[in-house]
Amino acid sequence: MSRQISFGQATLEAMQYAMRRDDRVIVIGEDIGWGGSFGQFRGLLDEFGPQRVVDMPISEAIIVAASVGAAVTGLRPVASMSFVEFTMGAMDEIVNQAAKLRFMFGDQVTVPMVLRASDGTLRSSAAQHSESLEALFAHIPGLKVVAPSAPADAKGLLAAAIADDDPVVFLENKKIGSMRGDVPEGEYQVPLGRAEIRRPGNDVTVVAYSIMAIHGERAARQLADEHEIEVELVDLRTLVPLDIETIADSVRRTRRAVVCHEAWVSGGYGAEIAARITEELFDELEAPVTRVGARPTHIPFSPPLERAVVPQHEEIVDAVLRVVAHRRQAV
Amino acid sequence: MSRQISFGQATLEAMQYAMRRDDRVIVIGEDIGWGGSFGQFRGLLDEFGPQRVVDMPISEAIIVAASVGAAVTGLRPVASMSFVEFTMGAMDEIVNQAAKLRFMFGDQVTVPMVLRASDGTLRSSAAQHSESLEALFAHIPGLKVVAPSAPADAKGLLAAAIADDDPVVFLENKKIGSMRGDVPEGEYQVPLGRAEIRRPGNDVTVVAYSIMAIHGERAARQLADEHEIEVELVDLRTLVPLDIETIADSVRRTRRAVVCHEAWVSGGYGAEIAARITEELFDELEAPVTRVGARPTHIPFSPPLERAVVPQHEEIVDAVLRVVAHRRQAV
Amino acid sequence: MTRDLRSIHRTMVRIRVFEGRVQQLFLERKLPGFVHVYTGQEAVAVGVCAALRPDDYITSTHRGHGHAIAKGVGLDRLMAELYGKETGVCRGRGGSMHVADFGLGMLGANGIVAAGCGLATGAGLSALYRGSGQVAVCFFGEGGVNKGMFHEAANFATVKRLPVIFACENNRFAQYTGFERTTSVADLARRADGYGMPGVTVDGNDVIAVLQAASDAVQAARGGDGPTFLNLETYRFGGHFVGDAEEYRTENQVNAWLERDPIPRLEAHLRSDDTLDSGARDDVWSDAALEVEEAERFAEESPYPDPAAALEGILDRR
Amino acid sequence: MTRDLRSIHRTMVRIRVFEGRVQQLFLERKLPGFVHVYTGQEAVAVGVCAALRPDDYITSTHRGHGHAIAKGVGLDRLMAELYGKETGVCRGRGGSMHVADFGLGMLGANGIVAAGCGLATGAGLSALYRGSGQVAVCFFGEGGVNKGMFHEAANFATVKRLPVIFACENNRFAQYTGFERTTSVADLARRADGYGMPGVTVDGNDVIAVLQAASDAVQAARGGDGPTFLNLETYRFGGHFVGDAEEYRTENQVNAWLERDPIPRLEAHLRSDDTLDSGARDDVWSDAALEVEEAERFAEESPYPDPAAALEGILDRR
Ligand SMILES: Cc1ncc(C[n+]2csc(CCOP(=O)(O)OP(=O)(O)O)c2C)c(N)n1
Ligand SMILES: Cc1ncc(C[n+]2csc(CCOP(=O)(O)OP(=O)(O)O)c2C)c(N)n1
Ligand SMILES: [Mg+2]
Ligand SMILES: [Mg+2]
Repeated sequence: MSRQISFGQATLEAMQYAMRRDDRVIVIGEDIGWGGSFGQFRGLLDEFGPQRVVDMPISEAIIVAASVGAAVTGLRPVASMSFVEFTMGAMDEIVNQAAKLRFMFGDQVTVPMVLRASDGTLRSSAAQHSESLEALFAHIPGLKVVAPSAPADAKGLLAAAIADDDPVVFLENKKIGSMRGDVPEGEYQVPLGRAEIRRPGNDVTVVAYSIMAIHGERAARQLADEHEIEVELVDLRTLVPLDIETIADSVRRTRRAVVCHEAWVSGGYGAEIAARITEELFDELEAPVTRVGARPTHIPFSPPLERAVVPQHEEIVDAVLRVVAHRRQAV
Repeated sequence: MSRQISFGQATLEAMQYAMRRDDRVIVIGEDIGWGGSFGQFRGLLDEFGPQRVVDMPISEAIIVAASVGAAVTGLRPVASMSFVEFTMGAMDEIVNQAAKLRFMFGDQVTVPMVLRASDGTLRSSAAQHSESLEALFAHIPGLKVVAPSAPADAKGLLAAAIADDDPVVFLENKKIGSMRGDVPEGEYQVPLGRAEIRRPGNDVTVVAYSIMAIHGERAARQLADEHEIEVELVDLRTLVPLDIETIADSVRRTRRAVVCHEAWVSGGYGAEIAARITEELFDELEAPVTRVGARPTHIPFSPPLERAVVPQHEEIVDAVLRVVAHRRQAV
Repeated sequence: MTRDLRSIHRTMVRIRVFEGRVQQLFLERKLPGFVHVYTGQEAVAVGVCAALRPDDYITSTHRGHGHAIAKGVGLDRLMAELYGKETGVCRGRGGSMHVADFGLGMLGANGIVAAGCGLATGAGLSALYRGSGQVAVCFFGEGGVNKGMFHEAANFATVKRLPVIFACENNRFAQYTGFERTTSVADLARRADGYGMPGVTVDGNDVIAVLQAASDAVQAARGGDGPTFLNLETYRFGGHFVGDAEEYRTENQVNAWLERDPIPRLEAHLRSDDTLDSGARDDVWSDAALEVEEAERFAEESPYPDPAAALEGILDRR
Repeated sequence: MTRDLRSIHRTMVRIRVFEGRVQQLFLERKLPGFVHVYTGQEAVAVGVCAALRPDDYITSTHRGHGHAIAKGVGLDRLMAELYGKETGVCRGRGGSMHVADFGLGMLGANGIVAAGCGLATGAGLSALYRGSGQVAVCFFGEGGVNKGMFHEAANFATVKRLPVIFACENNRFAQYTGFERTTSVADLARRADGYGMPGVTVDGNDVIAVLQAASDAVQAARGGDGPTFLNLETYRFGGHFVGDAEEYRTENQVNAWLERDPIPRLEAHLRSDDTLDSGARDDVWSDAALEVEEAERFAEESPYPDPAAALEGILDRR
């Protein structure tokens, strides 16, 4: 059985199941007792009490450090960082502690914790509340990175992230937070590291995640309707570990790929995906892998500027048309 | 006139000239009064006094924040962060302040500051004192990133960085700090954003920076001697802005490229360079752009493990041999 | 002092009227983004800024309109910024949370809690080095005192005797969380003492008291005696942001604080010593209403930035 | 107590002899990396750990060998770690700066100043939640008190009354910089008071005083009274790291502290009340020398990790 609920509610269900099943799971963050902007923590304080739903001072560094300390001594903390920009104030704890301890202590301990943060633009939130920073986490060994687009995936992936023994950064795009979708009832996991083909197609592979997977569906519909181009849309869901098999299987058929994220193109995780595709399938590609992402400036407040900087489905359509038009030249 | 001096001394000369010429230049960091590990601050306290050579508490966040505050009110601070891992404790100030203020305040102010940090492995310094994090800076709009390999470049680029109106991250590999090279006397700048061809060749382009440019020279000699392969070695020197013209001009001739850094391959800046080359020159490439970098784990202490994780010239040689062996297949 | 107080009154009223209109405009969906208004806390920004020279610096927070107005930013360019228009103080790039005017020493509202403490400390370092005699004030909420940045700034400013003033607006709440639930000392002056920094608790709804305390702090800072921590007790009359359901506080508490509204208190004082009769008082309010109306018209009529200029000044960098 | 003191003495001597040998081995280039020894500060680690249960937690710093030994880590596996051998406590992955033994509650030496304050706070949160009665001690240098992490940890631990002990080893220097040049209060107990946390200044070279103060702090923490800050005044006899030229301090200062060497002080005490005659004393030293010799042999003879295992446990992750 499934019903339509929002992304935020879907993650709330994952939290409830995890906390009921396993009393090592605690949640820690600022103002979480009040339920969270997308209802993602609603009712947890009442059900589980202040020992397990720890309302924190405005102290991002200790939110992460305390989570690490709790994780290495038997708990499974879920740390809420609200806006992803605020994780920068805990980057030392994320990079130098959470991600490293398992390795530098020779595998004698794991750090089972989840770091939840919302990213992306939403109605002119401006430069300090709009950005997408997954590339900064994805580069660091020891961190897994998840960025779902569908409520059902969000529920299952959050469950898997909480059950995982390594630190997982769980990114929730603000535009998706209140979007609704079909979500199964009951407890389930969606395994980390597996992409999902949202729409089959033979002309071009669009690799996307988070909000761009949603823009990608719209772009795919438009390309089918107006240009008779059949997009195969791969929703990555997990960025690290990267499901290169699913991507490569698709591109091997379509011979063309467009990689999309809301983060800046330059130095973004799309560069990694593009480089991997090219390394694996160079001889089979008909066109260069093309990237869609934000232009290289901080997200402006003014609506027309925000729109000019942040990609939506139109940019995907344009990129697909360019890629499809390309015929590889003889050397 | 030039003479042989070390990388550290070369940067010291740049500091001396800048501070003598422009009293807005100050330097701020932990223990800098004592001269720095590579002599890069030696004598500055005596010459310029404690007002301009500000010894700091162990407080990386305020080192950067105070530099930003000083930069927007008329000074040109050079902030020393010693090991690049410690910049993680100031990432909020780097990403959310230094890099953003110019944009989010509508260009009414610039943030002329330099952030110096040493990175890379040196004799088993282990996971918290060995890593290379340039990818985290290179992704952020508004930051320029410099990583020279030659003492002469270090001197000229540091001068240019100090004179620049935007924040510049200046990365100094620990293995290079005490290496010597020919350095011109007197004051000069090497412009930001220009790569240098260290060695001309027609068979394959090796793009590298920092210590990997040095390993690249050795690899190039070995490839010439043992395999009659002529490498064109491009030393990037500046990562952002990226000198894609020089890279593309070279690869257009060689049709093959290997991109090298000491940082982890996955999600590293090499992915961006590889993606850019492929985007620009897809039809002209004979082989996929190949990346050399650290394997995906934190740098281990034990010498044989450290060697297994961190690339040196042998890894470049292997990559070049693979790339040169590749002949593009017809689609 | 009399002239000062009349000008202080005028500025407080202008903030009150401006913020009231901003709240309305936001609810009418005329303003993009989200908006945190300053209503109820006017005595803090205005009292502190009245103690400053024009070339002194301030840094501000997500709740920054009041600080900007108190430092002299015009309502028209401020309102235009909130609209995201090219004529705004930040040319529409910043919006409500990032209003700034460096020409007036207003170093910006900032969306990162306590970030301004660090920037002001740097501005103080710069002023001391340049021998300019300027001081730098950081306004920040009591929620900011638990952030590492506050700590590193407070220690460094104190050890180097920088001309910095830590103006903590203790309005009891950080978002929906009461101060005492997250902060290990009830008296923030005690926190200041941990740095060897003088900590002064002030009735932040009494603008004369604020002005007095700020003047002392400014004098100390300019005189080389280093920073002061001002624990300015106040209250925000509205929610955390416009639209907040305010479940975390009681009507009783709000009403008790409404009785301590800083503007009627100042007006009572000015009336009692005949500085401001009720006609003059009414003029101040109606002038402010007119000025806000004009600011709104200015903002409405101003153009949006040209999307083609989104990368202006940056394309050459990559 | 008598038995305690003899065991305390033995542990202090073992640290002293171990560190002396480590210093020697480093200078002979037998140890990779860089090494920070604990010589002179033994009373702190040993006195504090003597107040703990085996299942209590500690976190440590770049100068962590002494803490590890005091918490029960064997010299052989510790030495093997410093050699980078597979038999080391971290299988050679960590080295001197990252020795850890989670089975003994030793949550790791850490190369990031003050990081341990955060980890111990998390361990305290965990212990309190689990109702295990464990306490968590963070050892950190006085240089760490100016780091934002210390602040956020101190406030949070105090407001939640976590069973955490902030054991500040005030050895006067952070690298080459004297404490007073970077820290705005001379008395760190005052800094602690800024959090509402009891701050106790202790002669850190008097192991009996350390044990007493630590026992009080442990009792408070276990009893639900929250954290204590211990300001443990001590001195490092050597440089910051082995090889440091030590230009930043005078021979006089060093000599004055050498006179307060915690080991002879304890020995004088034990002799005075007949707990330890000079023969027994000599046995302790020669046993320690033997043990260190054996640890060295163990380390020398142990294999390096297999380079093929460099990615063990990670390959499946990407
Ligand atoms: C570093 C950081 N963490 C969290 C937030 C989210 N946030 C925005 S305002 C706020 C509360 C601030 O409270 P306070 O400092 O007391 O200021 P007030 O809103 O009361 O003026 C929080 C937590 C933020 N902006 N920055
Ligand atoms: C975050 C961070 N900044 C800087 C350093 C470099 N560093 C290593 S040890 C040290 C001094 C530490 O002094 P203290 O905390 O007093 O410990 P002690 O060496 O005296 O035991 C510094 C600055 C570091 N390791 N971590
Ligand atoms: Mg507040
Ligand atoms: Mg010390």
